[in-house]
Amino acid sequence: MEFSSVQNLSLHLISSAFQRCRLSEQICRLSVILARSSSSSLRVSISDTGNGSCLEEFQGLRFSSNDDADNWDGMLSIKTTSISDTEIHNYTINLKASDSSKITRLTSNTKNGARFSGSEVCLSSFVSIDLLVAEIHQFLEKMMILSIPNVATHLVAEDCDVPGSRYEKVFLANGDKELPIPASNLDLLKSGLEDYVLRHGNTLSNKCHYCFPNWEQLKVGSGVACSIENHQHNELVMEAVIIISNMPVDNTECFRKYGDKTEVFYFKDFSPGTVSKSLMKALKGIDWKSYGLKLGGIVQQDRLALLEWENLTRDTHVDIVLHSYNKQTVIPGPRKITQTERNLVKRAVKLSLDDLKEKHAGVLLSSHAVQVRSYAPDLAKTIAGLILSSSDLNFQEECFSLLGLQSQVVGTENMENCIRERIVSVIEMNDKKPHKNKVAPSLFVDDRAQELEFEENDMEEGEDDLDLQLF
Amino acid sequence: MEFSSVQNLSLHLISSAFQRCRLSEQICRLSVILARSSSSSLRVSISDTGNGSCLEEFQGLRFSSNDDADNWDGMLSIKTTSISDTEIHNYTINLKASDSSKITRLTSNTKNGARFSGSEVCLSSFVSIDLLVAEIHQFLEKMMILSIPNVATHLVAEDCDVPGSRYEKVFLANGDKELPIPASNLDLLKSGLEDYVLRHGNTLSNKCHYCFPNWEQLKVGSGVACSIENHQHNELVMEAVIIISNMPVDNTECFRKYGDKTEVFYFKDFSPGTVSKSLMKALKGIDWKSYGLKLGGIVQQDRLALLEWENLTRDTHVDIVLHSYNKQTVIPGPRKITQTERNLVKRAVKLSLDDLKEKHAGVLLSSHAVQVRSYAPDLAKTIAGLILSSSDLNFQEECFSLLGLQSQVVGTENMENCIRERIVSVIEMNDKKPHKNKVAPSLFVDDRAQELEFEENDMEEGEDDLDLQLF
Amino acid sequence: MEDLRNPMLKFFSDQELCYAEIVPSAQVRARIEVSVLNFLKNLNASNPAISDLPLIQRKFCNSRVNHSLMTDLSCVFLSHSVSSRSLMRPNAAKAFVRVWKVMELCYQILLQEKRVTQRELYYKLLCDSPHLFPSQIDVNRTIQDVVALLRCSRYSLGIMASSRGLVAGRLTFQEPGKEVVDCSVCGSSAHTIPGDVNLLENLILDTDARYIIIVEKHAIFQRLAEDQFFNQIPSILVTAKGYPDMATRVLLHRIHRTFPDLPILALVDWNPAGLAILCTFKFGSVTMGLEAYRYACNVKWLGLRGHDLEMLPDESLVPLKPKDLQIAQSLMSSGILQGNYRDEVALMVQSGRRAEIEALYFHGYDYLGKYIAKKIVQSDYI
Amino acid sequence: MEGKWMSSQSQSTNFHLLAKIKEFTRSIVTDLSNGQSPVILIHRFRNHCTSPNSNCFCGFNLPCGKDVLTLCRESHVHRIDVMLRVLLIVQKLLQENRHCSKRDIYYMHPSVFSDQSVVDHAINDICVLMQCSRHNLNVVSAGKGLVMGWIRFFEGKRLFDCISSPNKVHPIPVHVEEVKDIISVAHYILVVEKESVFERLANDQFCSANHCIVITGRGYPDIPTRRFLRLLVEDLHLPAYCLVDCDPYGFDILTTYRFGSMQMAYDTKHLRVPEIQWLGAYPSDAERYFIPKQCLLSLTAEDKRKLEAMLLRCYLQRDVPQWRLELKMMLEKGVKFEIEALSVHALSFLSMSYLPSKIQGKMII
Ligand SMILES: [Mg+2]
Ligand SMILES: [Mg+2]
Repeated sequence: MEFSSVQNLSLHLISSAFQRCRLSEQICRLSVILARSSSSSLRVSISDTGNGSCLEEFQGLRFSSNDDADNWDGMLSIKTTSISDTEIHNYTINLKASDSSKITRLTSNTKNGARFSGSEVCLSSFVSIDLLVAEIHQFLEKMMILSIPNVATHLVAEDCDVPGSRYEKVFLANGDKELPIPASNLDLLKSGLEDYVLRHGNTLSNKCHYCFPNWEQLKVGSGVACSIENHQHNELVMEAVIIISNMPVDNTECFRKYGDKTEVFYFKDFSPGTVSKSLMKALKGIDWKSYGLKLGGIVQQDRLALLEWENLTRDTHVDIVLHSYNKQTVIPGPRKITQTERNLVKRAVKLSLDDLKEKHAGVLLSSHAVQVRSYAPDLAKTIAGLILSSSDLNFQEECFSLLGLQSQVVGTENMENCIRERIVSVIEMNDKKPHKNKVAPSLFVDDRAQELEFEENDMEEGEDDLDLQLF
Repeated sequence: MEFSSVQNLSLHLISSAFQRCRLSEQICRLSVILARSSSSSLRVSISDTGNGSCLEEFQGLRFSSNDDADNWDGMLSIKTTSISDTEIHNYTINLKASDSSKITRLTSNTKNGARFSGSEVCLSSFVSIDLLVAEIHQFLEKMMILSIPNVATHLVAEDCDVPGSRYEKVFLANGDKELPIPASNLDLLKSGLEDYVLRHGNTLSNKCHYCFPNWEQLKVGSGVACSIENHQHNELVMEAVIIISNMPVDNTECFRKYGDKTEVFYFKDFSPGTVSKSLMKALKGIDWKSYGLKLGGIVQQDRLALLEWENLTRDTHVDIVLHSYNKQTVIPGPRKITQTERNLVKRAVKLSLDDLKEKHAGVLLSSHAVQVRSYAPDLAKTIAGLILSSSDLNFQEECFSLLGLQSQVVGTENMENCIRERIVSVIEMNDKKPHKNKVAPSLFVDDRAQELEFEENDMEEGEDDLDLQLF
Repeated sequence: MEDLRNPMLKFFSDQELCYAEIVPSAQVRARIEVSVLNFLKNLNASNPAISDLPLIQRKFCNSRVNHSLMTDLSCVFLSHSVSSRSLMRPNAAKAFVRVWKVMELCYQILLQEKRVTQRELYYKLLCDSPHLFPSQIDVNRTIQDVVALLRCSRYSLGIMASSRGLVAGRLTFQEPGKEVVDCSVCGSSAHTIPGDVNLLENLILDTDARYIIIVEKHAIFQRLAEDQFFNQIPSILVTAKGYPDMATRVLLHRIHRTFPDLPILALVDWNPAGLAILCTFKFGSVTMGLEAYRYACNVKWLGLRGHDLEMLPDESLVPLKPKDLQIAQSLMSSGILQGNYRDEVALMVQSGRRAEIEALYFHGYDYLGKYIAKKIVQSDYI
Repeated sequence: MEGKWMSSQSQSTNFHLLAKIKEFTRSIVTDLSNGQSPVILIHRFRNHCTSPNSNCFCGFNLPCGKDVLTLCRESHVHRIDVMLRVLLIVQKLLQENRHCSKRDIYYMHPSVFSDQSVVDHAINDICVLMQCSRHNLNVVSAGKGLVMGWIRFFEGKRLFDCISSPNKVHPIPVHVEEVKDIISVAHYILVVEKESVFERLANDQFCSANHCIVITGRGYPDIPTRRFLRLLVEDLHLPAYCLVDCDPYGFDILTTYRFGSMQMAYDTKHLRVPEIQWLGAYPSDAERYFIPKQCLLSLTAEDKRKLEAMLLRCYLQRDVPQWRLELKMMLEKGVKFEIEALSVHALSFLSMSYLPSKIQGKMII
């Protein structure tokens, strides 16, 4: 893996540390400490209490900045120990050097029999501390969506030249929510995204009580698609979570960063990834219409992909997260998105949409069903009319009881509402099992039309508009 | 005047001799004798008994052949005497010489007190006798159209080497017709063209009785247009004669040289002339359409102009002769056709067409009148039907008497024919005075005549049925 | 309300009005005979000529509007401006011969005391002279020419007038010598107005109605007839199923002359065509030629009108069509509309919408009758 | 007051129909309360097919398939919506013993129905569903047919006394079920395609000279005209002859009288008049009656297309092969003409020569 900036390299190192924590069975702590000393070089220290690291992790790294601003010598200093090690190994690695002269082993420290594991990676550079803090912050917040429960991350930044400039933040997943134990990755992802939505993404640190007075307003759907790749028992998993939320329309205080657009979060192997063209193609290929959604287009902004909807009501918002990982790989390497993965995206998204629809009546109705549903008030009114205008009281009574209405309290509106609800529910139910209920509605193709050669005009009343010319 | 061939010169000399005869008050004789002696040179002798000639006539002549076939020395020998002369003057003139050395006066002969006048012009050349005879013949025949009554032309040709080859012909104008005395030039021209038509032009020596059993079938119209040119009291006269003749359609024996086309004969100063482009333009400019004729185009063939008609019936033929001369000039010189003359052509032709139309009912009807006339049978039938289907005998009787019919003998056809003829005659009459613009009587006696608004455009078929025009 | 026989109007009419009369066939024949004699006389005169045919111009520019000072009655009429058919003008020659052809045929039909339809006339002429009458339109136009020449109605020429009109309500009529017909007991099929215009002029009428109501549409008429609306408000219902034909107008005029005190109220669509239909009853129209204005009646506009729109559902107001705008334009430029009519047209154009009478059904089928009754009681007509 | 024209018989029909409507409503409500989509089966009918083998059942009023309407498809829901709206109107009409026209119904919800044909379709659906005729729904046509001749009858209490002046035009009653006390001394019924011919016959005093009844439906006949004709044929046992233009439309009008129309195929048994015979004008009449060439118009491409389609109709082959032969001849000759073309010889040719020669000469197929 080749990096061209200290920021990117730092994010990668944080991600690696995070993975080591994740894979540990214990509650782990990940500290990122940025300290600018008076020498004005910035020291970046990433330490974790996860599984110890292995040299291979670092061997593959390379640095090749054309940008002198970094002014970095390419040297990483590493301390690491695993739970079974008796000593702490020390290395320096020159990422600018060629492979052979890369790694220098330093003398180890003894652990004095203590059983702990962990690593610390340090580097010194002249990169801007503010820039780096902002990026790391964003990165860590995104990581929160994964809701890895056993990692607490601590970000500290201090400029020694500026007194009182210390910045410190702890990132803890699922702060106030109970999760099933053991929680699956998907559960964690759902919980993470819910949290994200309730906090309006990055803009709030707590759930927005103004927009979401009750929790249940979020409509969450999730889906998992798997595939065994290359016969290597290397199972590729694609998890998708979709949340539809409704906010008060008149809410002028809270706003989404991207308005009505949907930011697609994409995680690859438990680390935030970029939404590539290939992935966007997969997203475009989803039959949104059959869920009543009309995709206007996908906008790429920075490294984000924003889906634009054409027919969303103003109060509705859609949030999507995708997570793809190999079930078996422990230390993931770079991986290209394949056709298989594209298909998995489609399947996972579709499954989560189905899930949503199944769990929440009336949500994600196909545009066809929406159209059909628009007839419901008319139909209800007419049927109610047929019943209420009848002069046969027994018949009316029978209908009331069928509809579960008390005849004493039946008003026209009452009746209409009741019938409408039933019609709507039938239509929505029908839409949920789109492939089940396909009793070819028209048993016979409409072959009658072509047989009618002559429009019979036994209906006209010799209408009046034609004969301006009287003679 | 410059000549480039012996033929053309000869024709000019004959024409000059002809003019001298014409201007003489007496009956004159013009002899053209072509004799090839054994020396194989051809001697051309042109003698006339007209007024004597004057030297000026010959002084203007010039000869400049590039063609050696003529093989002529350019020498003319001339004898001439006028009635008042006491002797016969002899000259030789060298037409190839320069002006100063041109004329040689020879010794004169005495007339011994006899009172006669005349001239003889001779030349010797190696030109072909056959060619020359043919051209002179054609020339003299054309001259016949002018019908100059006091000139008898005698053409003799003899090849001394060929025994019995003597050819001789006398051209006498108006052989069998009585002409008013004194006859005007126009009368003579008419008579000459009639003669020409009745003889099918050059192809017959006598009137063709097959085609023209009676004389009256020819429809003749003539017109004269004059103009005083250059304030010199030099009055230019343009005479035109047009004859329309009908021949049996099934006549396969007689035929016109130029088929349905009309040869335009053009005489200038009593001598056949060529129809120039300028003249053709004038002919094209005539409004033939208002006479029901449709000029397809003018073809120039040899020195002739042929008018092509587009809508002539197969049995109809049109012949036209134009004669333009100066009333005062005695010996005409070369003259270009001027704009004035072109206008005169148009006027003269138009006048003769009008003359024709006036004299012959139904001839040269304008295409408009022809169209209107085509409705006559329908209209006649309708009105006859109205009269005859009536049950009111008084009404019928009144109609019969208006039509001048005996009620006893009235058949449907009779009646129809009678009404049709009257309608046709009104239509034809109306067409004759096209510019008179008299108001047609209204069907009902109308005292509101001043209210009659004639709107030319209220007649279109598209008429008043615009159905949106409600009120 | 003494219409055209009002002496003052008569004076006026003598000056300008031209009209086609209903005349007995003998008289029409006589007029044709006079035409023939005049034609022959001119043909045979010392200065022979073919007479032009003086036809009253049936064009907008020859129409006048007569706003009567004495009565409310206005009408459109044609003045004596003549457009002549001349044989001698090349583009009129055909039309000239056509006029004579049709006159001949009519003459013969009148002799046989028959009547023909225009279609039959067309076939006859097509057979006789296909080059003169290539289409039915030529025949129809020529018939109008003959009307304009002889100044007698089409019906008088022996041409059948098929009537589309219906009448129902508190009216009885009787053909001389026949049984009395009661228009109030004829159900929703109502009574057909006969096409025989002579007959209409001679009917013996009686009524106890208080109003005459013209209905634009057959269906509305049927609704009112079935509901026997005329018993609710004593009235006579008339419909021509759209633009009125002559017979319907003649009958209306006949009723109006006999019972001049009955107001005539019209119920038409609220669109330019509806108003045009009303106006044709009221004033006549140029396209009806010389027969048009004689039967002008002082028709009042009951509905639908602009202020009725409030009670109509929005969905029943449909956008104006281009043709509507054309008609509106024609109405406005005719100079015939009184001020409040013009306002209505302007409102239609401005709102860009139209409404049909049936829109009243929104309030139930019986609302139509209530609506009319309310309007009548409140004298809400203009 | 509006019940004035209703007999007790139609009141019982109304009651019967109202019960059916209730049953239908109940089934919908039941389905809905069970959380199921109502399923509405509408049978399809046709009065002819184009299959060359003659073993079809087109003439037997048997359905030839059905439409299954559910709430799954928008087009179906729309159809149901329209149908129920019309049904509600019909229920009211039946309850109140009122009549109205299809046009009136259309104007109840013009923007929903969007077009008259949508309403027409819904009315047909209801008729099929309720197994009744259109007039049973109290939906009536405006009625444009005309009648004259030797007949006298009542529509409810209204007397149609055609017999007293047999050449006078009367409208055909709209409520044919109310027609009673028919008295006729006619020998036959003549059905003519168009009003102008009807008027020609009236003008020629045809009925005075011939003891007959003349009827016109003015083009394609409306339902009252067809039902009235059928009533006369059934009650009076008179032969019925049909005179139409010799063109594709004329022939189609003829078949409408005899076999009914495709739209109303579900009710053919009440609307067709199988006894009707074709009197003219045949393509072969052009020569027989010396119709001038100018009056023979050539068939347009559209005409030919129609003719070819009509030739395939099964009932022609099965019931009236002779009609089919004449129709084929029309296509072969490539010309058409109108009845008026017969009048060119003489105005009265139709009534004095053509019709008598056809009827007396049995030149009727
Ligand atoms: Mg309208
Ligand atoms: Mg027809």
